[in-house]
Amino acid sequence: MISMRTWLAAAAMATALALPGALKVEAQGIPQNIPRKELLILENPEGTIKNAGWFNIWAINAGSQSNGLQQAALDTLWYIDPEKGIDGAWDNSLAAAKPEYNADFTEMRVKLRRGLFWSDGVEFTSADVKATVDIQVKNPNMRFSAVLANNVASVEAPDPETVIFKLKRPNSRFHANFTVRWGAIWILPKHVFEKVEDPAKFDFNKPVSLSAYTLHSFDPDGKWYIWQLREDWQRTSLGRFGKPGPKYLAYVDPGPPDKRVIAQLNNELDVIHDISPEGMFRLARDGKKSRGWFNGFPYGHPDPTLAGVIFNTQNEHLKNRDVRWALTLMIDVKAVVMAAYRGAATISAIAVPPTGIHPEAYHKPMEAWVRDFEIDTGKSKVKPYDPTVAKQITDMLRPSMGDQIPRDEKEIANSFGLGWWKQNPQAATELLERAGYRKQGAQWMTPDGKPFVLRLMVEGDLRPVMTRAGTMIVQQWRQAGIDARIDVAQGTLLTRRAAGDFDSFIGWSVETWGGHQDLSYFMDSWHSAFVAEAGKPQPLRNWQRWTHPELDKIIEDIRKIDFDDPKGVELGKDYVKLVTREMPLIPLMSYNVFTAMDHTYWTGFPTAENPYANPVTNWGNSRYMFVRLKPAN
Amino acid sequence: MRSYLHYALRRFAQFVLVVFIGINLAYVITHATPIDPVEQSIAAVTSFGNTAPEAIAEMRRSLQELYGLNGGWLEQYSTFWSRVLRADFGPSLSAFPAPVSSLIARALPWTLGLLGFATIVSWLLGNLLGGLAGYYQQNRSLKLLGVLAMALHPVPYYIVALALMIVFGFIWPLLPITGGSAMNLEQGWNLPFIISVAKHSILPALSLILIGVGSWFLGMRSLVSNIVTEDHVVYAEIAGVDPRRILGSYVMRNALAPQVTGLAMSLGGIFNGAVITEKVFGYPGVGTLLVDAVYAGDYGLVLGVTTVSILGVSLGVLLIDLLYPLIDPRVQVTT
Amino acid sequence: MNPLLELEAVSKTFTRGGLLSRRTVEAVKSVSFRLEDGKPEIFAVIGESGSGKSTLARMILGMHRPSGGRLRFEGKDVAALTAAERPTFMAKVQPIFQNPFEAFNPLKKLDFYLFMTARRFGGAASQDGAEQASDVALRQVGLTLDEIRGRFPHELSGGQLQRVAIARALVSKPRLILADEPVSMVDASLRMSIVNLFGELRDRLGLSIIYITHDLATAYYIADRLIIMRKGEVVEEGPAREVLTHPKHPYSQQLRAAVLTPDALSPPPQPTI
Amino acid sequence: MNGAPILTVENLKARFRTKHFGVSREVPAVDDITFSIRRNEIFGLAGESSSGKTTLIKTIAGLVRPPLELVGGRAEFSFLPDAPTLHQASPAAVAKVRWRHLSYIMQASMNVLNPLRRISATFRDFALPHLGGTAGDFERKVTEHLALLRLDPSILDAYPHELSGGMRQRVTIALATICRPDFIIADEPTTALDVIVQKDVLGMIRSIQREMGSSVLFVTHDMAVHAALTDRLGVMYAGCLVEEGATSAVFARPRHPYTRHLIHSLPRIGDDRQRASLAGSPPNLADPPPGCRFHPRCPLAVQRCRQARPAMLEAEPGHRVACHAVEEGRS
Amino acid sequence: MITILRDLLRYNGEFRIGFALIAVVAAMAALSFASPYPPNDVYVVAPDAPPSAAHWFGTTSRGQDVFWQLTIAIRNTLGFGLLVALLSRIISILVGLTAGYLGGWADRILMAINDTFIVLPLFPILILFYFVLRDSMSTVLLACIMASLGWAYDARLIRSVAMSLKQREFTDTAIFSGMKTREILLREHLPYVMPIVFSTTLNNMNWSIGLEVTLAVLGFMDINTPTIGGMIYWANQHTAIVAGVWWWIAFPILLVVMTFVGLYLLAVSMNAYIDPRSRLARMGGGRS
Repeated sequence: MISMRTWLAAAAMATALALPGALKVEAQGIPQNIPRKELLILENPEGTIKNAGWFNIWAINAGSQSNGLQQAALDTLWYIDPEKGIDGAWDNSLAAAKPEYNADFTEMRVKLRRGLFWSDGVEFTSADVKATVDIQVKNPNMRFSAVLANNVASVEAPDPETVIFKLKRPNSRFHANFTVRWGAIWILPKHVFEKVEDPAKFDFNKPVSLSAYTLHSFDPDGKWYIWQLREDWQRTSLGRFGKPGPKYLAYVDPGPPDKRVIAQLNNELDVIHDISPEGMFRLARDGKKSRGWFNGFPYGHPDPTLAGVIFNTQNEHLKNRDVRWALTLMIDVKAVVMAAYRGAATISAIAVPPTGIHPEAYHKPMEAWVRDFEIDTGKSKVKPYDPTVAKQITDMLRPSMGDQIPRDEKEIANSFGLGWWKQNPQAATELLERAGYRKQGAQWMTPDGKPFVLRLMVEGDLRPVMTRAGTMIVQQWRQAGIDARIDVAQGTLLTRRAAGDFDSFIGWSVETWGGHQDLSYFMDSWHSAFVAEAGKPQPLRNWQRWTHPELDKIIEDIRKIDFDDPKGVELGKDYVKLVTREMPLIPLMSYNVFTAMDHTYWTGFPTAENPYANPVTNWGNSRYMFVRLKPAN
Repeated sequence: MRSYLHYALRRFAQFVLVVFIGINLAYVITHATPIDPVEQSIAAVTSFGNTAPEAIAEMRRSLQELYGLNGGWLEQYSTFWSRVLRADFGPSLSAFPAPVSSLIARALPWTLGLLGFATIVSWLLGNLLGGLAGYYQQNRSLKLLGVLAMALHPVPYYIVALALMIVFGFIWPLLPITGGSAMNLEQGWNLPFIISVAKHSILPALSLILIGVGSWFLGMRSLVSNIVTEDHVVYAEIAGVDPRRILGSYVMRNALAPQVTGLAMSLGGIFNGAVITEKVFGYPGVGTLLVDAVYAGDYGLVLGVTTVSILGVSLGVLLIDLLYPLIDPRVQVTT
Repeated sequence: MNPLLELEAVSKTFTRGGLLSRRTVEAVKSVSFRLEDGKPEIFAVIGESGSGKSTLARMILGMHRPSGGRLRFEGKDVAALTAAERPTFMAKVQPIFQNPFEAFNPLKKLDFYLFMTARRFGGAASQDGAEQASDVALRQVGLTLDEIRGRFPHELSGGQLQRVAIARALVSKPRLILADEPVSMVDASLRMSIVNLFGELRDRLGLSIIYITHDLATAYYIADRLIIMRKGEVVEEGPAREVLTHPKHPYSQQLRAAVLTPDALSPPPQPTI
Repeated sequence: MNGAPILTVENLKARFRTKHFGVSREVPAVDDITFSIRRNEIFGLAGESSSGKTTLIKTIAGLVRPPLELVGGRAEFSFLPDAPTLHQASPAAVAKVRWRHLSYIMQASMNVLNPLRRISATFRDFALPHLGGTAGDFERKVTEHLALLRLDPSILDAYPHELSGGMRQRVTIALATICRPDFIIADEPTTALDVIVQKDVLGMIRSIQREMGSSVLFVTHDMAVHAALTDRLGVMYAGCLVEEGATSAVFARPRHPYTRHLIHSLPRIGDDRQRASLAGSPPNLADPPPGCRFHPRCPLAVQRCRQARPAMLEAEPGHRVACHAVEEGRS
Repeated sequence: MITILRDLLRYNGEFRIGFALIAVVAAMAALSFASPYPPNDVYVVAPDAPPSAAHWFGTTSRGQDVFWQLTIAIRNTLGFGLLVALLSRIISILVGLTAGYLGGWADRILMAINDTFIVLPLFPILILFYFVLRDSMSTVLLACIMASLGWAYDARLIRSVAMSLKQREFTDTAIFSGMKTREILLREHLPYVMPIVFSTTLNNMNWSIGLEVTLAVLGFMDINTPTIGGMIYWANQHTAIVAGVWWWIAFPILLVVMTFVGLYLLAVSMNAYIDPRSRLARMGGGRS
């Protein structure tokens, strides 16, 4: 009796444990009831979408943007690809041509394509563009309301294919608001929104699309969205490039990096947006048909963003250029690159991302100037630039990585960048001493006799690579005698950055088009007019709150010349020289995104060899990928 | 009946107190946050373009009104309570303007299902096996189970969940390790969806059950091994009462009463475990919602989830307490 | 001259339960008696469980405050004692408890309590004084300090422990000792030594003793006067031997009849040999 | 009177052996005890706390579990022949006699009833397997039996905590007697009761015993109870039986100095004589004195008492005593 | 105390195992003082090396030696647990003894609060604290918060002992020997409560370490201080599981499980030594 019961109980336990074995083997799961061959599965880097049924992208913060909505369903006037583009970096999308400004840049005239239709069969016209502006200006709680209200005096649609923007003041870059790099002001369907009482509280579910895909189904818990190719895909701006390959797109939340890697190894996730370098290495090793932007090391796609240490220049210590330069010269960028990317990074000594068109436009032409750049520490004159840093990195990597590390100098420059500022403790010491700092034992003391404490804000596991780089830099500062600490912000980042509630931050305030040499994308907001007092919130970009009369002049000059005017590059170079002298931010490297693409079911992904688009899944221009994808055999 | 009413009223008073203290704690903590939801929204909005200072000021005004942050501390506090009583926690910041309550309402069934299932299974299984182990103290397989339970139960939920995920997700990939169900299934009472939900819940539930069974097992075993020496059991034994009857009606039944109390007391702890487990397995319940809300700095949502979890756990405790006299008729007279 | 102890219609009501289920229990109802000063006696309080005798004892000790009536010791209302007056009162009214094995902390040495009482209540200013006072008290119960010094409760028998407990009470030179069932837990072979000791203390030291018991036989044996309590009320009072020989109240008679003797149970036992 | 004993105890020895974190203790709680109990009598067992009387009845009842060990001897029931003790009988045989022939009324009656079971369920658990019959039959039998004990049948619906202590004790007596067993062991059943209740309960035990003709082994430290209730009496001191005889005879003429003291020190209402106490304390059972265990406190102790243990000898027919002084005629 | 330890070691198998486990863990923690590497520095050794003679437990992707990193991590983790246990012991002894001894309204109010704390789901509240404090959330501060949340269960336990102590006659003897309430609580009652305090200390350490590990793993902790949870956090950041750096996850988990099981076994065996029915009292303590 006794043992009977026991064995029964034990058997029950054993069954419970063995139950998984009895089930059909299925690791992560793929969308059910859709032929895998017609389906492209992409990561939605926003993760699980809390407000899953919200598609009104013109409202603040509501649902997901990168769930396929801006990539597959919406459209706007122009796109600039951070890479070469299918037909050049610049693409006229809803617009038939480039914007036409009047002489003093107070009016922008746009010619629209005809024959494009919303997915509910209504034709797209200039009225939709006008409504996009008018509705948002009228509702101050909408996302682009302030931007539009600030710039636009009025908008006119004299005929279905013409829109005229009257601007409040000269702005040669106004079209940037309607130009997709990552996103832009998307055009909303007038015929839907004009019937809505409060457009800010309208969920736009189910969304009416203007691009080639339309919503098929989505998870009310926000883990997946499935989009279906429109029957009338030819009546969209993407139709010009031919029929998109995948009939279905699934934007899914595959979970944390570990799970993403496993999912792709199981061929259940075609495009991973981003993972850790280690995860990328594992995929490159074990995923037979997985690859990154580069086929080998360093794998990742360099975003047109410049990762760096951004100083809060309203901070008492960091107001001083000498301190900023001293902190720069304490850094050994090789160790930072190793810590952050395991070497898989493209370094930059100047404050322009070393990606897209920029190396040709800025880095290479300015190499000679950078080499000759000299700082005066008061005791000595130093030429801080070391042109061989990228090569040193490849030399460090080669023993473990072998032949995938290039030897060719041009290739090294392409993948790893050029040189960087050489670690120079002596010069750093001299600079700090000139600024009034004293070393007490191993510890730097501020001019008022307190230990020099410096916090470096990181985003924690929201951006692990930057956190790793930051940890390394803090360690180097500590070794140099500064009481440096990591400061994890995570969710509070936006507020703290806006409020200037940080000493220094690792991330980026320099973002560019990538595919275009114009720097106004970030630089315009660096004008001193936008800088708030200490303690007051401040619009994003230029969190360093750095102002300089020379910079204001450069910005103002740029506003007065055409987008494609070659003089823009010259002004950009002036900016680089100024920032190099002042060091309001320490440029480190491009933000490399380890986008991993599995070629098992689909081929034709953009790569370094065929750079027709940015592969990163959350960028609006990843739609160009769809038309180039072909089913694998 | 009268005494039951008294008992129930006392329990209800305790419930009200728990909820009152808990929610006030949550309110005070959240409102001490340095996160300013208005500034956070502005930051998010302005990251897309060049915004003039006037436009920002305008935006700030309207957002403040929207988040109900106007007025003094007292006014905000009373607004807060009236909102809690209406289950209205305002709009979520990270999913603006979706109301927090609708986000929680969506997540809650997942958590309740997972938690309820795991709790009931582990409570029943743990008590059954523990009772047997306490009664048949010489039985080898039960002794072995005791060792297993002892080794497993002090381990935190996170570690067990992680270990399960590694084993059944990576090393021996048998089961889904993320999400609540497979993709592109219609949620509802249809067979494929139910099967998929069951399959997705195995690992999260197992991680809760493994620990739960262990602690109930050990608790029950020690209770039973004490109860078997009690007079009424010894008396029944020397009276030659059927051993099965003794095990059932005299030993297990009597040990059950403190175990029910224990269930009520540890409900908070079990809920904690579910929060963590959900996060590890990406389960779409309130645990994931809470952790993500913290990452997103969404204070309305954090407060809402905390409040609802305090309410939920206290309600569960109240329910167990109210049913308790069924198990132990004595409670009604002791005050 | 004030009586030593005077109870005037003392009653005690307990409130049980919380806000929602308030119930009151009248543990002691209007009890009056007095012990005269200068006339030491053993005063027995007889009652069964639930009769309120222990509550009465705790009120006399000042551990419960009466809900009604007056309870005066040496003319002072015990309930109205100030914090400064309490130690003096406690020195004069000392308790002896039921279970000698429980009366001392098993982890502490017995002399600790003797010395502590001597220091706090017995007026001993030094360790020497405390030891001397303890020794005197112990000798009064037939022990010496040398026998007790350094010993733990478990090293002594119940009878010895109860003697030590009495000695501890004597250290503060009390005027009234309140003994709550002092022999019910003491083994039969030792019981009478304790009971006899009470008689000696009354006669030799002139102490008054309130002897609380349910045992009519020992009350008959040692008490001078007694009261019989039932459900908080005094049903009969008077000289001990008289009351117990000729109880008047039906309850007293019932109690008296319940005292077991060889022929107490009916039907009478059959001859067995 | 049927002279055949229903229980024969011969040279029974039992001890406690504990081992707690390395400290071994051996307590010979029952040391070479011999006596017998006849049909239809109440045999009283007297003794102070830790004199071994509870251990003795445990051994007799077969409740020998660690740390208690049976060392030797016999405690044989006439209804279970061939088994020297209950402990050594086969479980099946024991199961057969339990409650049917042998039942118990335990000390601490507050706790012997399952607090979570109604009285009726306890009756069912305990007696139904022995009495058998349909549920209705059984219910009738229980009600009849309760009526016999003048108990209201409504108590069957109660939970133990709803009854007073006295009522609970009555219920256990009803429970122990419902199968009309041959032998009942009662361990201090009235100790926690008030005197008036105690008298009723004792009367109840007496009357049901007389009615059924069972034998009762009644254990209490209270000599007054023995005097009132029992037919024969055994007195224990420090693990040994020191005197045994008809209760009336023992009370009339106690032979052992210890018994004598116990009886003479009892105060009685109406008797104003001074009562003396016995010197010294009961010995520690773990380390009993050599020879007669009572000798350190005995006023009659001589050298022999310190060395040799006195044997249990018949001082007069049916009255045995273990004392050198009695043996030598000094007492 | 030493004899208790010796007896337990000699005669209690559970204690022996627990003691051995904790001895290993404690030895690891002690070794941290001999660590050749600064605990906070990264890239001090070659990354991703599997366990070998040079690096017993391998190295991390951050270029840290897992073994030496573990020594400092377990030291901090144990220290944290100890701090929480000590602080919460103070509260639970204070509340438990006072409520049990005073009884009446004081008891009712204290226990109502106490029961609230038992029932409240603490994890969301801890997360709330992190949410508010963010980077000012240091280990010591977290310890204080957890101590102020984690006393209730044990206070109830202590109260039930104090209540029975109050009923015992020696308490009255103490009162009439002239002892003051404070003296009675500290000198007469505390010694009886100490055994419970000891065993609950160990259980409380388990509880707090478990929560700390969980919080740290989720990134809700000060990542400047190396702890076990912190190690797992960093390992997750570097996708150690899929990258094949299993030793980075396995050894911390192994060590922390050893700690949990060890502490638990010590608590259990001490309980058995002190009072086999203590758990019954603990479980039933709430309703009797």
